[in-house]
Amino acid sequence: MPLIEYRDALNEAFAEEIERDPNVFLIGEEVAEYDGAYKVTRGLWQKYGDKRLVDAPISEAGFIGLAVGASMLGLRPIVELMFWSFCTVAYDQIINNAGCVRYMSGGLINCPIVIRGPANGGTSVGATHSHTPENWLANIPGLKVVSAATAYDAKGLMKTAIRDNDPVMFMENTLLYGEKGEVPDEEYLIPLGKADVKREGADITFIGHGRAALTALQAAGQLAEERGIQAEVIDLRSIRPIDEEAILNSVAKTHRVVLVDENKPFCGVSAQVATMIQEKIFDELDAPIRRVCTLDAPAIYSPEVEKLQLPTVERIVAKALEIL
Amino acid sequence: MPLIEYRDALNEAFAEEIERDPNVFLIGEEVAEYDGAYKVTRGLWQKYGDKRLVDAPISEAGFIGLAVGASMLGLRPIVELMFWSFCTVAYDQIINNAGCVRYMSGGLINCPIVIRGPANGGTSVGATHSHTPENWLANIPGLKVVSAATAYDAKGLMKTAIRDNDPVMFMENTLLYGEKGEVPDEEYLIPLGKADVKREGADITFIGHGRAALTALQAAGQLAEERGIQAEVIDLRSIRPIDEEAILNSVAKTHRVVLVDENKPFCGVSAQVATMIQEKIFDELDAPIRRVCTLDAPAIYSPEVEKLQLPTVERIVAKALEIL
Amino acid sequence: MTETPAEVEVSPVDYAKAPINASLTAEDKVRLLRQLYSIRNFERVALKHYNEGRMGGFLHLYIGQESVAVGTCSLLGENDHVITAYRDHGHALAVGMGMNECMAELFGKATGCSKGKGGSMHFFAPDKNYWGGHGIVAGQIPLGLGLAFAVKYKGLTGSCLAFLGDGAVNQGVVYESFNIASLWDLPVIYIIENNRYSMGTSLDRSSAFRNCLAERADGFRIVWDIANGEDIYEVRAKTWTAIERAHNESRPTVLEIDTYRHYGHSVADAKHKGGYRTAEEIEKYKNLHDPVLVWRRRVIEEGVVAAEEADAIDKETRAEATAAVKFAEESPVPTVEAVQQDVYFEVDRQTEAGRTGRHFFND
Amino acid sequence: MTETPAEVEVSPVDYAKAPINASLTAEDKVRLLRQLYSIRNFERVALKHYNEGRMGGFLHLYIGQESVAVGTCSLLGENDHVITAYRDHGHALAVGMGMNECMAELFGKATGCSKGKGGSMHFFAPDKNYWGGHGIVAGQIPLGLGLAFAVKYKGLTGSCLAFLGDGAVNQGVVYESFNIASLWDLPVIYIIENNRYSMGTSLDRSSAFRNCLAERADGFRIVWDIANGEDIYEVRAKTWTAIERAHNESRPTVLEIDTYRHYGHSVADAKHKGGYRTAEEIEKYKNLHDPVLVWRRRVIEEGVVAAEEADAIDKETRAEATAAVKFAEESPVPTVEAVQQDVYFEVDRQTEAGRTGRHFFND
Ligand SMILES: Cc1ncc(C[n+]2csc(CCOP(=O)(O)OP(=O)(O)O)c2C)c(N)n1
Ligand SMILES: Cc1ncc(C[n+]2csc(CCOP(=O)(O)OP(=O)(O)O)c2C)c(N)n1
Ligand SMILES: [Mg+2]
Ligand SMILES: [Mg+2]
Repeated sequence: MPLIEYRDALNEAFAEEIERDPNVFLIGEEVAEYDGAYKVTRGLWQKYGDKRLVDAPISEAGFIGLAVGASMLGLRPIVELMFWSFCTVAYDQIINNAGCVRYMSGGLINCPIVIRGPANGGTSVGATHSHTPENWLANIPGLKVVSAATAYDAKGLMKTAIRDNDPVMFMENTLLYGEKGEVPDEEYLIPLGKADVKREGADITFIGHGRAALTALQAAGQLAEERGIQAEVIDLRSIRPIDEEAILNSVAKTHRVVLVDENKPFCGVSAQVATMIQEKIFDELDAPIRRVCTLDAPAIYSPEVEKLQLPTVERIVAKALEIL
Repeated sequence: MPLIEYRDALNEAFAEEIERDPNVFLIGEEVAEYDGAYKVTRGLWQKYGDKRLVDAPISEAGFIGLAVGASMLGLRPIVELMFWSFCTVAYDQIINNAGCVRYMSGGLINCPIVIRGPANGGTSVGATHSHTPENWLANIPGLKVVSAATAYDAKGLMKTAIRDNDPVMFMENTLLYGEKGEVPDEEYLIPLGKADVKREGADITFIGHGRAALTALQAAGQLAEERGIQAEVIDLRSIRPIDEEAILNSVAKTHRVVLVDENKPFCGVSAQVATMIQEKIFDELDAPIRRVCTLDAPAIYSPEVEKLQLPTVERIVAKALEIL
Repeated sequence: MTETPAEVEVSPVDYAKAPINASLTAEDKVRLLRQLYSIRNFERVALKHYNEGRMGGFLHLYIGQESVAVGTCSLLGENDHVITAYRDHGHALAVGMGMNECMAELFGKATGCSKGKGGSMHFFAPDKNYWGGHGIVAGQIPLGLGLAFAVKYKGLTGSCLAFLGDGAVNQGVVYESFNIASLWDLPVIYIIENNRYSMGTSLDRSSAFRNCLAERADGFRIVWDIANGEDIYEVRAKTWTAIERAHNESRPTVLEIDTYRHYGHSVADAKHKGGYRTAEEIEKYKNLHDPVLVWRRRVIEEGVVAAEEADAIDKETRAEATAAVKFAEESPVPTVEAVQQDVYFEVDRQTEAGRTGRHFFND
Repeated sequence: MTETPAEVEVSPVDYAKAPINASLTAEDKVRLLRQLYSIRNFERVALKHYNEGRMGGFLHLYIGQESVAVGTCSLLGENDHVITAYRDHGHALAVGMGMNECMAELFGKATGCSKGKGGSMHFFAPDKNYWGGHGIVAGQIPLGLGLAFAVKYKGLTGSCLAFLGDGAVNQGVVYESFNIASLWDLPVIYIIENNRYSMGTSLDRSSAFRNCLAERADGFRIVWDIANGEDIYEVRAKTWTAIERAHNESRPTVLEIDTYRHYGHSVADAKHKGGYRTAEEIEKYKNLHDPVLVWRRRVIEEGVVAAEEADAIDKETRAEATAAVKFAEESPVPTVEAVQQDVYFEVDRQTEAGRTGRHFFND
């Protein structure tokens, strides 16, 4: 299978869906002529032109609202937020218009929109540019939330998100854009609501999404190598809908859980997962569920230190050992 | 003690703090000449005039940003959001400016602001007007989040919030504004970070904030009366900082917990509390922690049905019985 | 039935002569009168039942502004769309929604236009190009921009009328939308219904402007105009100019229409009379500028309709509203199960996607 | 050292004669030159180290725009405040911040102006009335409004200069702020630094306007003007008019200042040369409109300074920047504990409030 960058996997998803459906277009700041701030859309404007690749002014509320409105009339916009952090200036349009219009209209209106962009810390761009809003958004019934950890997942999930008839908030990661992964030549789709067991193991379950799943994978490798402990690693992939079954099956097998989460801890995604696990299979738990989240403070700039603010292999291993 | 309405308890807090400190002013839509959409500020404009009671245009991002900027220079604004739901149009100013400016400036800047207003469902105003954003906001290190259930709490917490040197997000409730409660004539303050045990009991712990704490109290009454079960009811009062000690003490006593929460369940405040309890005193739990949240959908308009969408006494009792 | 007194100010231009009005048949004009009475009577009846506690939430009455919705919406073609704020009953009826589904919505019934999920502020009829009914002030404005964008994207000749209030002009998204509409040549028509108050705040206390609010469009290179909202001919003439601009040049317009609400901001607005506005002011508008009476007088003067016929229309529409109440009363309340329907398309249809993963989080 | 060629366009008005400029002493003028060189050299040195991978995040260079910050900030009195966006090094140095704390901030050190927590986009010096340094486009604009509000609330005579870019004018909060500033007579001066591009988007692709962006203020009844940013005299004269308006009438101004950035949007901007703008255009600005060289030539022509002295200033400021690098290098990185400091005032001070309840949620 060809080895391609995460960004190019997304790029392929856009190209294929743009070709497949004339209603699909991509809109955002610098997405067309500039090829995208992170070059995720490179080459697409040259290939598909102004109609399908739309450069927008710095008016996130304006163009996200525009996209929601256009989706109500049957278009299928893919909106790039240069950073997901900038959703804060468009929050009303996302939460209330994308999130509630179907409901408030008694199901008469659909909103088949994808909003996407990087949602991560770790690049020393400061607090305002390092939000991880997946928990805020997954809180909203009416929205779907997806997070991709690998090139393969990125492409397959993105294609599904574009075809989905509900609003999908798609979380990418600037630290992963350049990571290569195997992506088949043939078309494939990855369903929303299905987690991916990225590593099997019987001793403990690590659950994460996005880059945190990869950090968990590294920690699992280290535990196996150094101590012979076999951790199972579940990548949620889709946060809402969530694959509860996969989670519970794993916990029923391992009885021990560490949640790895680049969200801030208070009401982070991992808080929901922990709550769900203990609600559903309390008796299977042999130890408290532990969490490794981003250190609870706005993102620090200082590059060396910010690395330690995010979940690290060391912290995951330490937490795992606490409950093993 | 005088019996006064919740709204008037807040009104007293504003009046006292406005008189106490010339830097305190109150700004928002219709807060001055109109006495407030919910009459929480009634009479204050007549008494304190245009300088201290400021009617703002419908520009929440503009005037919340204004208030944050003014607070950086030492003023102590109290900002009314007519509904907390409208924070979505001012989200950037709240999250990034109020929430992060102290941090990003390395502690050089303070932001002693209070943002307040009703944050509740249950009044048939539809999905966009019925958000409960306390979980979104408490997710942000840098913000504090408070929720008042009674007139007494409202006044004491509000005065503390105004004097606090960090940004405090204060959640009120339109369904409670008209509720009367005892409020002493003498000045008093209620610290942030202290929960209130609103009822003692040894069999099970109910934890909630805002109106949910009152619903829990009703449920406790019913359980006691009908079945002789004694539920302890903890009103968080302050969500961030949170009174972990009070929570853990109660759970250590009762070993059973039902969380009552008007938040939507996915990553609601109760998810954080559940996570925290099982993390900290897993071994004290004799049963899974149960939650009674708002039914997971945008707020329905239909008045009869919306009543059932919020946590009800019946649902709380049923959940409690499941684990007793 | 009082007729409008003769001293009503007459516009220097006679917009009745504008081609779009000159071509109106007598039937057309009566239809407009009927629409005006429909809205008026729908709301009068709704108010009565609201005051009896039969509805929840807010009720924002459009009474006094009917000519704006009726005049503008009378011009809409196949690809012309409408979106507005929470004061939305008038636009809903003007685009042709039925009183039954609207009244049932107010009563929170499953037969309501939004299945009882939206309420007064959230009427929708996509089949009639009517996209709501939106509660967040100005939140609908980017949506209207998007409807216009989609019309153009699809290669259709059409437009979107996006209504907002005089208070709503102070939400930033309005200007983000102005810029995009002008920059991309989108066929959107922003209609500012200037009823001079946003809740209890008069225009002068909420907005800084030169001569009028619409003039703010100038800096975004958008053509703007103002119209006297009590005159349907003027409303139609100026809206038609804007629609033609949208259809032929794909350019936006900002049109400010002066109007007045007879009632409070919502029903619960004790200060609307004698508080933030004087009883005299209200009386003046009711007596001299009531758009229903103005149009009634006009069409009677034109000999298009007799006073008795007009009275009959008034009566018929009131009877229709009363019948709608009966329909609403007899309709079922949504079930509790319905609370979690209409959240996700895929779940409602039980598609593969809708059956994969957990979508809802109670228990 | 190339001098600016003679064909530089000369403004029809000689702003050097404006009273605020006529009163400048030779010393003052040299101080302005030194500030220009300070910014230029600070950034040149920073760029070098950034390219060596010694810093994180973005580096948005101000090179080419220095005259704007230097000219405007040279006018500030005790109660005049400044706030800007992420391209903030120039304003920081212009208000008097030291190179050491600024460079250390870029290096992410605990001795940085923001203790290594803010980075390039977030320089702050409240003691110098300098309120940042903000990364969210236009997010600082309501804050600037608030600073002006606070100045007025306190009964002081002052103002706030709130800087934004030509791309930032399309954020809605800008207009919410315009309206409030005009409505409430607030002494805020919006300075649009129009460098003709927002990232890779030219002015014409991002904004619809009549003659200039500032004209958008007109609809909000705000006085506006445009200035040629390469001429410090003009910048000062027009800014001073605005400051006087703020001080004497408590009225806002929108001032658009034309300028140009020599480098890319941030350092990582491969398309800035030959992509969205031509190499010729950049060369033209560098050769004919470089504000450092323009001012240098001007003060040499005026006989205020000799070319050798100017060269010395260039050298000295470069040495200062190099010394600042040394300072930064030798400074400690923040501790991991520092991550959770400066979040809450009350916790940092360990007040009663800071010791009550749990504030942080790791473990
Ligand atoms: C973002 C937001 N802020 C505040 C409100 C509360 N609110 C509802 S209507 C209204 C007044 C709007 O006035 P205007 O735009 O003039 O419309 P009118 O009511 O006169 O039709 C306000 C403040 C809201 N719904 N949304
Ligand atoms: C709300 C928001 N949207 C997008 C960005 C990304 N961004 C940073 S700077 C910039 C361009 C701004 O251009 P302009 O206002 O002209 O300022 P300049 O960079 O030219 O100084 C963009 C799009 C951001 N930081 N914040
Ligand atoms: Mg109005
Ligand atoms: Mg620019």
